[in-house]
Amino acid sequence: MSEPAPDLRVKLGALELSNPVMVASGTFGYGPEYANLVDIDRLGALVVKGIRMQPTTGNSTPRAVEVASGMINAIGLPGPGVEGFIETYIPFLETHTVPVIVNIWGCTIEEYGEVAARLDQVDRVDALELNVSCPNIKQGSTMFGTHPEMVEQVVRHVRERTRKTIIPKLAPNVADVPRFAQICEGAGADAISLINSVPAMAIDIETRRPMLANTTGGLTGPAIHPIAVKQVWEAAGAVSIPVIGMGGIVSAKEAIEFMIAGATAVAVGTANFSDPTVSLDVIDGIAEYLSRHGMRSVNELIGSIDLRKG
Amino acid sequence: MSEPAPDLRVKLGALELSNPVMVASGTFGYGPEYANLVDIDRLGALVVKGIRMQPTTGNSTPRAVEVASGMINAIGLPGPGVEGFIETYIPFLETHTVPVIVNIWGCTIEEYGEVAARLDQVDRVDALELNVSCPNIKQGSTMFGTHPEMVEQVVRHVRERTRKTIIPKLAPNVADVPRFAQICEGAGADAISLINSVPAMAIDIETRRPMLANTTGGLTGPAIHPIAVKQVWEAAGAVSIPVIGMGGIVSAKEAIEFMIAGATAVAVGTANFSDPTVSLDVIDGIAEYLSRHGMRSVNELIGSIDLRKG
Amino acid sequence: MKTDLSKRAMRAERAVVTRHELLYGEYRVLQMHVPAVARAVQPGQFVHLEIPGLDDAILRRPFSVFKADDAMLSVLYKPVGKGTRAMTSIRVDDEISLIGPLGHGFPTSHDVAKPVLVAGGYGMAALYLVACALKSSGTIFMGGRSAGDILCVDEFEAIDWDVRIATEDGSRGTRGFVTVALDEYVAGLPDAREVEYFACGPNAMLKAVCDRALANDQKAWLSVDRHMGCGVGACLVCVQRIRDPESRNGDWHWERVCSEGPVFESREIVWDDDE
Amino acid sequence: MKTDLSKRAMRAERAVVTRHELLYGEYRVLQMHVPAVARAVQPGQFVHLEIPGLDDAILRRPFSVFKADDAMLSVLYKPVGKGTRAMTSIRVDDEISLIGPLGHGFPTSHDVAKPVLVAGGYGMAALYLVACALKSSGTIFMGGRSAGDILCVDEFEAIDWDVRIATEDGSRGTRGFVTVALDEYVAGLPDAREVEYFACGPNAMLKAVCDRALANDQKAWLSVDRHMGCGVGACLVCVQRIRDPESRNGDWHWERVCSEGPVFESREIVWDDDE
Ligand SMILES: Cc1cc2nc3c(=O)[nH]c(=O)nc-3n(C[C@H](O)[C@H](O)[C@H](O)COP(=O)(O)OP(=O)(O)OC[C@H]3O[C@@H](n4cnc5c(N)ncnc54)[C@H](O)[C@@H]3O)c2cc1C
Ligand SMILES: Cc1cc2nc3c(=O)[nH]c(=O)nc-3n(C[C@H](O)[C@H](O)[C@H](O)COP(=O)(O)OP(=O)(O)OC[C@H]3O[C@@H](n4cnc5c(N)ncnc54)[C@H](O)[C@@H]3O)c2cc1C
Ligand SMILES: Cc1cc2nc3c(=O)[nH]c(=O)nc-3n(C[C@H](O)[C@H](O)[C@H](O)COP(=O)(O)O)c2cc1C
Ligand SMILES: Cc1cc2nc3c(=O)[nH]c(=O)nc-3n(C[C@H](O)[C@H](O)[C@H](O)COP(=O)(O)O)c2cc1C
Ligand code: FES
Ligand code: FES
Repeated sequence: MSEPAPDLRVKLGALELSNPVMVASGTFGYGPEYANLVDIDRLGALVVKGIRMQPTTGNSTPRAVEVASGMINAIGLPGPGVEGFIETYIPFLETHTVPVIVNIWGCTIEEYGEVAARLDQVDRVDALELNVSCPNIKQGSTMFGTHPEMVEQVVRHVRERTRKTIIPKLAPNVADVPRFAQICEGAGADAISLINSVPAMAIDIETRRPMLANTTGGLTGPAIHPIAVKQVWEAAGAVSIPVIGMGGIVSAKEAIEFMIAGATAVAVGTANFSDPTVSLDVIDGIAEYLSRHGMRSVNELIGSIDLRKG
Repeated sequence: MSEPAPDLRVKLGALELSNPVMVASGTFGYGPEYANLVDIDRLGALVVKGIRMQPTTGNSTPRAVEVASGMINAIGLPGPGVEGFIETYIPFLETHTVPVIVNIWGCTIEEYGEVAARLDQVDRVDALELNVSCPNIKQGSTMFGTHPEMVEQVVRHVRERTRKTIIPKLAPNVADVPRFAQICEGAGADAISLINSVPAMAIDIETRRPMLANTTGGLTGPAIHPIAVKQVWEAAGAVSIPVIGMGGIVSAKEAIEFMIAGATAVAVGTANFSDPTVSLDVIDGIAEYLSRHGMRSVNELIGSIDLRKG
Repeated sequence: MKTDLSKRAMRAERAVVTRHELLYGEYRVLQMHVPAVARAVQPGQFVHLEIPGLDDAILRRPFSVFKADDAMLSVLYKPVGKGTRAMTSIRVDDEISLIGPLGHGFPTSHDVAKPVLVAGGYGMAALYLVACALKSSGTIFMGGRSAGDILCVDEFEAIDWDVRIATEDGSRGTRGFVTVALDEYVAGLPDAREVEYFACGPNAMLKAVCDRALANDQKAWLSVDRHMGCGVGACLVCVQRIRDPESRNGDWHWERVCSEGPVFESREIVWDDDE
Repeated sequence: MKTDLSKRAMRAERAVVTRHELLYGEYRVLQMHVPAVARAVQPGQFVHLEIPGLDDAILRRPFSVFKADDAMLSVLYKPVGKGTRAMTSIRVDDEISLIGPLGHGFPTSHDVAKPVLVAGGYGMAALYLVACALKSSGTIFMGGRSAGDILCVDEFEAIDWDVRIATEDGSRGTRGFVTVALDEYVAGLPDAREVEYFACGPNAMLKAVCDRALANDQKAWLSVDRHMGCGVGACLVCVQRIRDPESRNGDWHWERVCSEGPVFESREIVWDDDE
């Protein structure tokens, strides 16, 4: 007699996911790119590449460079703009059932609001992730997401323009992640996600030129996982809204670490490039772990860290 | 006819080093530990483990865990205290010629000053590195080194208590490294060093307990190198005092990257554990690079980054 | 040309290595049993390989398909960097994760009066399926630093192609760049406009072919090499500047080398300043 | 005991693998030609090995010396984690970077009335040089989950040691923990205080031996296993709580397992709560 399969369902605000494993923005295109290799409807949610109001070109090449246990990218948020996105990708997404989260950004606070208001009218969009933390987009010399007031205003403004679930995505290069998490909660966020890529740089020592056309970029992949676990743990301890953990997931192990630290859901990023079906393996691995540990619901795993002193 | 060997000498304030390659604090003990394996007098400088006024116990075990391309440590700055250091290690160091930099810390601003004043009387000590950025020592919920005012006060206070070269060591988990660099320069620092380990965490998913007794620790090794290169490049661009680059050096390549980005000297940390003579290889590798590129002095390499757009 | 054919055929497979050996100079051939992919390959397409034992490197590497039949697919490579050096340790019977076939390859089904292939490095392998697929045979110009860089001559001669070789050190064929031999050849033709180029090799070679195609009013299909992340169009790492078809003032947009490319017609490409 | 002998002898060498094979069950022996280190080894010391092909892992792994002569040094291990699994790919003639001999081993030059060795896992290998060095032979208690975990019996019998085996599943020797057999043995002795223990194995086993030594007023030398960074005393990762010799109120300090250890006398050790 086999045990019933564990319950993997989790909630992000009003949005219920069939399982906690999403794919991270910018690493899975808009859906069709991987649809021939992956049964995308098995995913907890699909987070599409960052979208702003206008079509955007992005950075020059080289846009990425491989480093120890990771890569640095400076794509520069190219995209078709919100209307282009709706026109080109919503018809495809309508042939699928996976929850869709649109990652949005803007050059002004107002632009975030405009994009949110436009997507509020699109039924197929389930939630908005607010990217205030892309290392390749700046406000003065530092990014939007490192200024508490800016983050608060963006979240508040978007909150006024949409009833959909909103998920600010925090910057990792701040000293006090809990403070930013609390600001987002206070400003009306339904959940928060972290971490975005970590500002980084590589230089070709033979030419003495930066490896990226944009000079600097964002580090992702296994290298940043331990940094992400700490920030997710801190953030989850500081707020009562759900936290979505990401950074360096390559198997169920890292995803489970995030959930033990307090994440309600997780997102797989860079690992999609080397193994397109890794997210499905992560779902199966979490289910297997829950069964093995006698847990009937994934909610028993979330925040189950044992901090007793040895 | 062979070319003359390139000139590797660099200056940190009044202190001249025979070459730019140091070993990083906490990764090389106080000198004797590696002296049987490494000709320590060939090093540019030896930076000893962090010292405060009193003897200190440090954290419980486990104190370290290996992660992708790096390790997380939470040693907790155990040490013999300044008097114990002088008594136990100065006699050994007096039998060697390598410049000695003592990494110092305190629980209060005054303690930094006391340690500095005491070491000011010790001839064998050439410079002080001020550790305001150890992720395992906190001021409230965040570390000393993430508060601009605290950093400024520590540097100013130490400056008043010693004539030796002083080198504040910056925290990597801040959004605005250039600002901290400038604050240090303004407060009288002779040089700055960065990066310290990056706050991080790992969880054993089977026991659901943190891998470290201290729960969180600091990530070091190749994983953090691209983060360090960016911060060194930014810091070097913001100040006119020398910058010492460290984080993930495992060969001459990473050291040269730091120097191209603007570092006057570099320090090798975690890599000593896997290869005790790696710093000597880095020295040789830099010399070889300079010869191959027709540079007669290492000063031609420092800050030689080519930012022309492709 | 840009159908979604490749898209439909794309699969992730575990390929079993059936052969792995030095073929020419430092170049090795890696042959794998992977029928579902091998059968679907079009000339100029590539596969994205996960290289075992790549230590701390996390990305796949793209390789043009050299040969493909109903069961086997092979690629040709030279150990030059981290990935290709690690590849040399692959052994027969090892399993390798492979995604393919990927990208839009060369057009080969139309009538080409005078097909001219121009190849450097692994391009000599990448163009072999093109030569096989074209309705009539023609001339292939191969360029390299020295004799060891000239590959697959027998293969092309076996299918009746005229092989012209140029090496920079003169150790095989004409001395100098491949373009010298190419220019001579084209100058000797009654109507240069009959020539249609199919090129794969270093950027400088592609650009040289592009210049000639523009000057002589010829078509030139160029296979571009870009560092890749995903290989399937998701990450936007591999982009190439492409001229807006209607624009008269040099407007351009990015296209993905892995998806819209790697083959572009010479008039489409906007070259970077440093290319 | 705690001289700086090991310190003076410590060297970093490139060892050449001369033998690498399954020895017992899943345990493998790795033998290396590394004369300068092999010659200097004291019983209970260890070597710090850089394991080739360890992907993204950056630290060395410590291994007790199993055998050492004028030229060769061997270690015994079982593939259990990342490092030891990667070790299985090492081939004869490979070069391995080795630092050693390290640490302070077991005291063996004094007179021991009744030497009793207690071993689990790789401890059976780690104690072999102790048995060789002690002036008189005695009894070794070996414990393991099942028969496959019992190692080196022939080696100890060949040098006239009395080998007593206990397995948890009873597949070889007494059923149950090694302490059951040990307690029976000690209870049968005319004077239990003549026993001096030399132990290497899991912490629970060491602690059990420690309890008995304290209860029976015996000496017990315990080799402690701690995760290590540098292996030479620089990083302070590998520390063990050690009782302050003069203190009456339980004061303790940290000592480095790699330098002051790995062998400590049972009375020195302050056990962690979870040990
Ligand atoms: C369509 C296509 C077909 C190809 N076909 C072949 C072939 O048939 N045979 C062949 O030998 N080679 C082929 N290549 C090149 C091949 O993919 C490898 O890049 C090359 O062999 C060197 O890889 P390496 O890992 O050995 O070298 P390295 O230079 O060590 O690594 C190159 C890899 O590093 C990363 N990288 C380095 N610099 C950058 C950067 N600036 N931006 C982003 N990533 C960076 C990328 O992952 C890149 O693949 C092809 C490339 C493309 C795009
Ligand atoms: C003195 C001494 C002698 C030893 N002798 C032998 C021997 O003869 N034979 C034998 O098989 N084994 C021996 N060991 C154990 C051996 O060093 C390995 O730890 C063990 O074999 C497992 O290594 P692994 O890499 O396969 O396992 P893993 O568990 O995958 O890796 C263990 C390694 O991961 C790291 N690690 C994991 N968790 C932590 C943590 N909490 N803190 C710090 N680092 C962590 C460390 O680098 C550690 O070495 C000895 C250990 C010591 C200290
Ligand atoms: C190529 C690439 C593009 C990305 N684009 C975006 C983006 O458009 N918006 C965003 O919020 N995050 C973007 N990210 C960050 C990821 O969503 C994720 O936060 C980060 O990669 C960490 O996860 P990982 O280590 O699993 O990749 C991008 C990451 C990569 C590698
Ligand atoms: C085990 C360990 C102990 C350290 N102790 C100190 C210390 O006492 N004081 C300090 O300023 N930095 C300390 N550091 C940080 C290093 O000096 C260095 O900044 C960091 O390790 C980054 O360099 P790496 O990546 O080359 O190791 C320690 C690092 C390690 C790994
Ligand atoms: S490689 Fe990812 S879009 Fe082309
Ligand atoms: S392992 Fe570094 S001090 Fe012991």
